[in-house]
Amino acid sequence: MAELSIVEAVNDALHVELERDPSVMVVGEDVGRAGGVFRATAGLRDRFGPDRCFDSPLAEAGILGTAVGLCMAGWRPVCEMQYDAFSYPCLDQLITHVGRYRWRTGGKMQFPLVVRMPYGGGVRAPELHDDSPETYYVHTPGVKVAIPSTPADAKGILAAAIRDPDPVVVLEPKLHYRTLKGEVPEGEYVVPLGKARLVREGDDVTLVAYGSMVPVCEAAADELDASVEVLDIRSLKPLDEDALLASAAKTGRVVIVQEAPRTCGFAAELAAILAEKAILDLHGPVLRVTGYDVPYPYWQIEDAYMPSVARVVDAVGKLLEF
Amino acid sequence: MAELSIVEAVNDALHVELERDPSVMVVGEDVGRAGGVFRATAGLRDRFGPDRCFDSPLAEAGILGTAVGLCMAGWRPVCEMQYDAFSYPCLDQLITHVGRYRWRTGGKMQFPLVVRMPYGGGVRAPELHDDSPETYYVHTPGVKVAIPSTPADAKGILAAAIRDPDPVVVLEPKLHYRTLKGEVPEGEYVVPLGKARLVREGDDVTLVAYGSMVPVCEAAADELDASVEVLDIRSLKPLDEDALLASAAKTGRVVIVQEAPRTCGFAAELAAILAEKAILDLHGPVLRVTGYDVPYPYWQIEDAYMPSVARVVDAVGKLLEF
Amino acid sequence: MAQVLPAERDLRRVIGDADGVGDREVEGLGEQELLDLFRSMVLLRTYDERSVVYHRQGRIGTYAIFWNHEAMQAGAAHALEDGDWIFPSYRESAIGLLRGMPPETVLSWWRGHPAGWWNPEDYNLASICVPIATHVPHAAGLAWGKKLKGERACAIVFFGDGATSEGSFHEGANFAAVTRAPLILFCNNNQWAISTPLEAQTRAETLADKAVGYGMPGARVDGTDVLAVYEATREAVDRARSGDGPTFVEAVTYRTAPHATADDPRAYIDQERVEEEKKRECVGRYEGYLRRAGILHDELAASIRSEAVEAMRAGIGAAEAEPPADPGLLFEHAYVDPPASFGSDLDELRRILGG
Amino acid sequence: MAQVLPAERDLRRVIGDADGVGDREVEGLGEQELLDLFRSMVLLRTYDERSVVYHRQGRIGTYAIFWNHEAMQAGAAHALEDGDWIFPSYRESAIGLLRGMPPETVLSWWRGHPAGWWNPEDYNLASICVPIATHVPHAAGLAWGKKLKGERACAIVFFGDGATSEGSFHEGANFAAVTRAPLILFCNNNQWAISTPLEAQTRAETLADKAVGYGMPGARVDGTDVLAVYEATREAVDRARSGDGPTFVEAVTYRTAPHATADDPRAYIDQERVEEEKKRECVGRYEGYLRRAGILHDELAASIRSEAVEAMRAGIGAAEAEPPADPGLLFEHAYVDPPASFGSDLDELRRILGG
Ligand SMILES: Cc1ncc(C[n+]2csc(CCOP(=O)(O)OP(=O)(O)O)c2C)c(N)n1
Ligand SMILES: Cc1ncc(C[n+]2csc(CCOP(=O)(O)OP(=O)(O)O)c2C)c(N)n1
Ligand SMILES: [Mg+2]
Ligand SMILES: [Mg+2]
Repeated sequence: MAELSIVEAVNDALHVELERDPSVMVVGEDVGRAGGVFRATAGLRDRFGPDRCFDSPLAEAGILGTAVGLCMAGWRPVCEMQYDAFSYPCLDQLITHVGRYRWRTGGKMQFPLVVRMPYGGGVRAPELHDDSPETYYVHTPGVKVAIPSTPADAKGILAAAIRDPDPVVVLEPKLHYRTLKGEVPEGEYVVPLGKARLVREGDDVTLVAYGSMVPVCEAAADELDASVEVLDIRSLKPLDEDALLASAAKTGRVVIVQEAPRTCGFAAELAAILAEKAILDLHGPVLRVTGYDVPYPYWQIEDAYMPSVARVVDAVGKLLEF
Repeated sequence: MAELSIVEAVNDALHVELERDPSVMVVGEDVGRAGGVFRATAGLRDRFGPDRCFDSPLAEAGILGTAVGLCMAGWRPVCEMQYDAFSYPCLDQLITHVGRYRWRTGGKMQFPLVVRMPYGGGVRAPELHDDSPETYYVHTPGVKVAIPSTPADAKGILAAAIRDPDPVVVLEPKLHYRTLKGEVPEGEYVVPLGKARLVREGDDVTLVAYGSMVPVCEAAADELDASVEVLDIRSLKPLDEDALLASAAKTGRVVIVQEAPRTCGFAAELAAILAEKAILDLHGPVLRVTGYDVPYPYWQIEDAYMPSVARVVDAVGKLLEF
Repeated sequence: MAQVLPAERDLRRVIGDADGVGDREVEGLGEQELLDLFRSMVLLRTYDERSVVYHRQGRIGTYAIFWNHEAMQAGAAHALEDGDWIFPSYRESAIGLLRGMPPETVLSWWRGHPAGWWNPEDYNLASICVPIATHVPHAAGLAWGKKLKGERACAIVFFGDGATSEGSFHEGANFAAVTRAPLILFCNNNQWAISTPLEAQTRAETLADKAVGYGMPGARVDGTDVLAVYEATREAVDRARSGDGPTFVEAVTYRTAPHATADDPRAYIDQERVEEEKKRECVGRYEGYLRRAGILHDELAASIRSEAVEAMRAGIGAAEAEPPADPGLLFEHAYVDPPASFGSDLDELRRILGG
Repeated sequence: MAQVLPAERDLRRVIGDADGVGDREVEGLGEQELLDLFRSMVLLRTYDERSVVYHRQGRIGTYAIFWNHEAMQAGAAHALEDGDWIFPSYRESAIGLLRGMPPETVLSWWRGHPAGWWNPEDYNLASICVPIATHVPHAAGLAWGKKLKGERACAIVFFGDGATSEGSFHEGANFAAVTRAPLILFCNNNQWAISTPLEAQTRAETLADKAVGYGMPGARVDGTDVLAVYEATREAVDRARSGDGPTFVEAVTYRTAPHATADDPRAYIDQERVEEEKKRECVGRYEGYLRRAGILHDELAASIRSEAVEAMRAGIGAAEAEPPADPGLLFEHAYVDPPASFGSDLDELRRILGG
């Protein structure tokens, strides 16, 4: 096993999957000649040629719309959106077509495309390089959504997404793209969608998160005196409801951490599931620690926006005292 | 007071507001010559001229993007999206600009625009004429969202939206556009955003809904033996949290009804708020009756998709037995 | 300042007219092909006229009328091989009939019944695109993807004059140009987008002018002249197949019917103009051409018409004989591999519907 | 097939060159104006060069370099009146300096500090647009809105070659054309979109060709020739102001610097070409022109340069002297009339930050 960063793990997955299946191709802005602005696609153009690692025109709706047609021609396009907020122009194609086209053919055609993008804040970037857009994706019927938090999952989940017969959106935590390193299995490696990852076991309280908020929860768990369970959702749709409910049943106290703005974020969905299915297990309220319902701010104050270890610790404290 | 349908009430509000404020203008596809495909804008072009009721090119992102510039020139544009699903091309402008531009000017400029559209299913229409897209809007920072359910609210809320200094998205229940009639005050009439409407009082259980699901809840309440409270949220953002919590405290049992797909729908947000702030008041789980996480279906089976009176009654039954 | 050569502004025509222009012949179209083309037009015309009746009778839902658009659809479709892909908008809902799709499929679509949804691969025909212009990138992607695989197929995408205002049209056209995709961008310029006239949609002198900005050829053709449409499309197909990339074809017609059954155009369209245009409607024009050429006579025309009427009668019968759709279908087609929640949702729904 | 007249393909030039083309004069530009233009270019050049240094020193964040784009920005800005609106992309981040904005504002923007956010009405300058092309419809809307109010103002929107591929560009351009908005669509064609060369972005022979599809005039100009840019923009402004609607201006330059400080172009740009282009960089070319015309001499040039350096020194000082931003700002500017939850969110945040 090699020690890789998240972005290296993504790059590794792409190499392995393009090698394995000649119908996999990468499409996006600057993915070819430059190897991606984060170098997630570095080396692909040299190895697989400019057709299978295609520098597209600057048009996100065009990228995703073209990908729908590529699927119809038998390709499995992996589309890169350069940044989270620059994926918004593709929402129309995603909602009106990507999520519906299979249904529209009476289930006869498959649309095995992947949309992957770096997401999230904390990187000291100008505005619109910092969004956590998962709600827009996870609310959309017909697509699946996954957000890995470790290098190994970044590789395995992307591979699963590429092999999946349905459209999958993968958000990659750019804050940890290069800084978070870990062991990553070499060669083919798949982490199935729909399974949460129990990061650490505990009895008093469960911290639920995904992507860049998992390390925050781990740090909070380190700081806390209590016995803290940390659950990495990692696959938002399909969701591992069993893992969520099992942990809630065990600890009876749940704090959900999400970087996106609060209203209708994925933490709301998780809390709603708990309110419906775990109400008798709960020893206290389900708390959410989230980004605020405001535009992602100027980077000089972005740390105050991002859910911090202190905010998570505070929420757990409240819950334990409840 | 006149007895008007919802679409007539919308039309009335537009007439009154364009008359009152010369900076209000209407922009959209077919709003002028045809008076709108639902005739919501009928008569405006004749009365106020083609500049203040403008037949735009067929380009939703262009409509909303242009509206941002119109605001900067001192106008208050009221943009019509012809149908719910045809608003998706404008999401990019909404998320990247409409919700952020005021923030971006350090709060110096205002963007008092309105986006209004018919929404929802049940109208026996081809696909993409039936969506309930409120999550995409309500999750977006910097905008407000309202969904009236009665003719009077359709008028008063639209008037409030037009007068509001912030951008407001108003979804109008097209299923009841013409069929639901009610008394509507004449002349200037404003229903402030941020206030829920208590439709009927009850003690055993609360049904929470907005828009086209309010009549479903009322019918369910009629059918049920229990004492049912019905709360019409009507303003999703800002939300009247107090009204929600007060009703939950009173009945201890809450069923939330939403037409949109379940995952990350607004019902999830309401349930999450209850799970956080009303946990000690609840006598049972918070139940959601929602559309399914599937593409809105062929209309021959749309009635099976839409939350029905039977499904609401069933949920209440479960809750009362809990 | 960039300008389009005026010589290119004229609409290509093959069929002569009362104004003294003579009939021309189109290379490669023998008597059999000419009659096939007529058969296609009559089938489409019959489909359209019957559908308006069926709608009035409450047997189908809202319907987008394509009367006087048949020449564009038939002319373009005949210029393709069976392996070529067609991307229709709602205006070309019945174009599948020209690929052997039974009328009941299309009628079922307008009836909101799942029997109206087909496998695109069965006819090399994409699903009907309801949102304007969003299928243009699909067609570009398919055409490019086929080319990348070394296949012979090209694609055609149909859209309206209004569609050219959408960003999706622009992005799709540019993608096709950049990838030199074998694509025909076929613009049905019927001069109206619901109630919005062409002059409120664009300031371009012609819609074909838009081709310039993508570096692709643009052609203008009389959209009520099926042979001109055929010829221009075939040239574009040849170009696509020989690796020269996409072509924009602007076919000009006039929408003489309401936008759809729900629309009342009296508020915005000049009815005199409509009556004028109806006189040169495309099926009649072509019928005149064939009769002048001695290819068509009363008896043959009548039998082609009654064949089409018979097909429609059978089609609506078959559509109405479809068993009611099962609510279980709600959960069946969204995913190959659906989330677990679908199972319990369906169980609950069945319990409630059963009760 | 529509085509652009070849005569329109040449780049307009005013400044002569080593290749034997002579200098021209531009009507209406006296010595004072010519020197003002130089001052603007030097200010922008100095801003840019100092910013790259500040970035390396960690005093500002990621920065989008505009070296060799100064002629486009200064030339176009000088063709406007103060009441006209400018819609910049990140590439024109410092264009406000030409409207009296202090350098510390722009530096603060790149420092991610709220002091970098201004009131557009103070300078008739929209906020910096980070997402590509989405500000084109804003500019169209503003220009149209001003016209509707009977005001004199026109607007200019700056975007890159890559931006022409986006649907937003297309929709904005078409809206402007249809409304005959007084707008100049100013395309900075620096031939690269990060690593994507122009020929992978479009098959159009020139970007100005895109104007044809919108029925607006398109002009091509040497983007390193500030006087040509000025002249072409002024013509477009005159046209806008006299009610003739928008103009597309394609100004051609070459991006000799990385896309931004985070970018390493060695992988994709031919460095020899870059060195070649640097030799004709725009500030030097204009300086040569002024010196040949006897308007500029060493002493004046030096004083203009040191003025600019001084402004930057003061600017970075002021930016760094800004007090740290208060987290309370998170909640302050999103709404005129914020939801009640903001209050409790802020209280909680302050409690936690304070602890
Ligand atoms: C994205 C989108 N916006 C709006 C609509 C509503 N709509 C349906 S047809 C139509 C007009 C289309 O005009 P045109 O492109 O000229 O095609 P035609 O109907 O004339 O064939 C509109 C606005 C839609 N279907 N999709
Ligand atoms: C919608 C959107 N997609 C992607 C990006 C990322 N991005 C930033 S600059 C750039 C290239 C822009 O090229 P061009 O339009 O030629 O302008 P230039 O940078 O050369 O001035 C890209 C792709 C973005 N900012 N916005
Ligand atoms: Mg049309
Ligand atoms: Mg560029």
